[in-house]
Amino acid sequence: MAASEVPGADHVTLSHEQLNVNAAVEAVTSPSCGAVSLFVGMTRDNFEGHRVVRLEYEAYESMAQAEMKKICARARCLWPSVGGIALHHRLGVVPIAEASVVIAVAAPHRQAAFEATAFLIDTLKATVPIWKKEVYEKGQCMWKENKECSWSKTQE
Amino acid sequence: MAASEVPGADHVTLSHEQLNVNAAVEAVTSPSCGAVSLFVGMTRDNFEGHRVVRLEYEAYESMAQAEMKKICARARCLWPSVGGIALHHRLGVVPIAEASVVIAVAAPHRQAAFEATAFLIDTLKATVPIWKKEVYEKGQCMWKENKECSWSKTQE
Amino acid sequence: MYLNTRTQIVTVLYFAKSSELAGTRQELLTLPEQLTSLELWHAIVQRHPRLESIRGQTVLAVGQQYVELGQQVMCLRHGEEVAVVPPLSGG
Amino acid sequence: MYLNTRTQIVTVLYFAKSSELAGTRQELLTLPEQLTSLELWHAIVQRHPRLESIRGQTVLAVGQQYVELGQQVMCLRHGEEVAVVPPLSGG
Repeated sequence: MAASEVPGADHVTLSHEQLNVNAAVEAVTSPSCGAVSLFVGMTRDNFEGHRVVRLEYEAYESMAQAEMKKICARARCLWPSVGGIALHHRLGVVPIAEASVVIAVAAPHRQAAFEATAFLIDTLKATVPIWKKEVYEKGQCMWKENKECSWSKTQE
Repeated sequence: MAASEVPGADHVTLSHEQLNVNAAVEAVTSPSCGAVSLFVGMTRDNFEGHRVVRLEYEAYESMAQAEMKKICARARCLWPSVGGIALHHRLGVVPIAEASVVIAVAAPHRQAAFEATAFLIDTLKATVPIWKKEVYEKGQCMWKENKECSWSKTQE
Repeated sequence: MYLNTRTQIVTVLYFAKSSELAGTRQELLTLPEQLTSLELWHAIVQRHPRLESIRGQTVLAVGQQYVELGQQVMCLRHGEEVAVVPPLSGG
Repeated sequence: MYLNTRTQIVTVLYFAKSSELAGTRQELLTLPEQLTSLELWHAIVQRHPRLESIRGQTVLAVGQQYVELGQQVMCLRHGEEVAVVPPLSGG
């Protein structure tokens, strides 16, 4: 089977449960793909010196699903050898050091898998309607803005 | 804590058991690291049209451990913000579509995690004394050679 | 100035900071069938003046397609889903 | 031509294709204490002539440090670990 004929499915989920990295790997694995690249985004414990106690995520769920599928299709167009893709995003409260997003990409060779993974997280941050509020230890909170988002004021 | 002071440990293992990707993520996760990048190398089912039924790995184990620790140190030198690093390599018989190697790198930001992960797999293939034999369906077999290895005849 | 005088009932969704400013997450509004995206924004801000503070960092989604605030003319269908979309922060 | 005449007993390890060609994975050899890496290779090939076929795609490891075949002089200690290292294929 030629690299461009690798069968691949898109596994796109939004979930209030803890994300499972092994499950993402299993979802994308196929016998013709020798490489799986993953990105796991975690809650960090600080932002500019403020202690973060948790994150809260919300989404425009139906549109977020649709946008996640769109970026899978764009990745397949840019890296035709890509096999399975998994995009799993968590919603609701995410405690410190737990995963908010897991992206897995299988491909016959690792270069395509690495590049597609970086593209998917960059593009997810730019286009998928999901929002994150950081809650600090004194109860203050702040809606974050991805610099990748073209209508963010922090956009470069 | 400044990015360059992120505490990080190297988790280097050679194992005859199935590799666990979740365990690699947990090993490297820390509250100050917002990004974990992973690479999972799997057994592919074909090589130039020959059907591969399994791989067999062997290692110069003590030296392989030492070389894996060396490349962790080199990665930390090149990307000082890197937190935990896990390098898990499987030995013995690896069936099709199971992982032979898992690399996980945590960092405060994803760029360093992605770059260090790519460096670690490239360098592991070039310098860690581990060998892989492909066993084909008619019982033939072949010792593989990484093109990254400077004394391989397939080296570019 | 609206291009025709027919109206449609649409669902407006508010997310993240915009839902805090509007004090609601979802409501039905009766809006002109044809209007520009900027006119759509003004109609929403008229109802929730506090949203004016995030003008310049907001886009709309109409039928789940992003629309920047500007002169492009939209045609709203009955039951159309309109969303106020503050800067994204997923990932 | 060896630089001195003392000898040492070293452990030679064979891996992957080199262990198949040598027919063993490990053995003790008595070798001159000082010799070049190329002389070390020749001593090993003299014992296992089939290894000649992978000359040019092999390095040695002495004390777990890679050594290319050449004129650099090694000093072997008693019990030194020497390994024949075919092209790597981990990952």
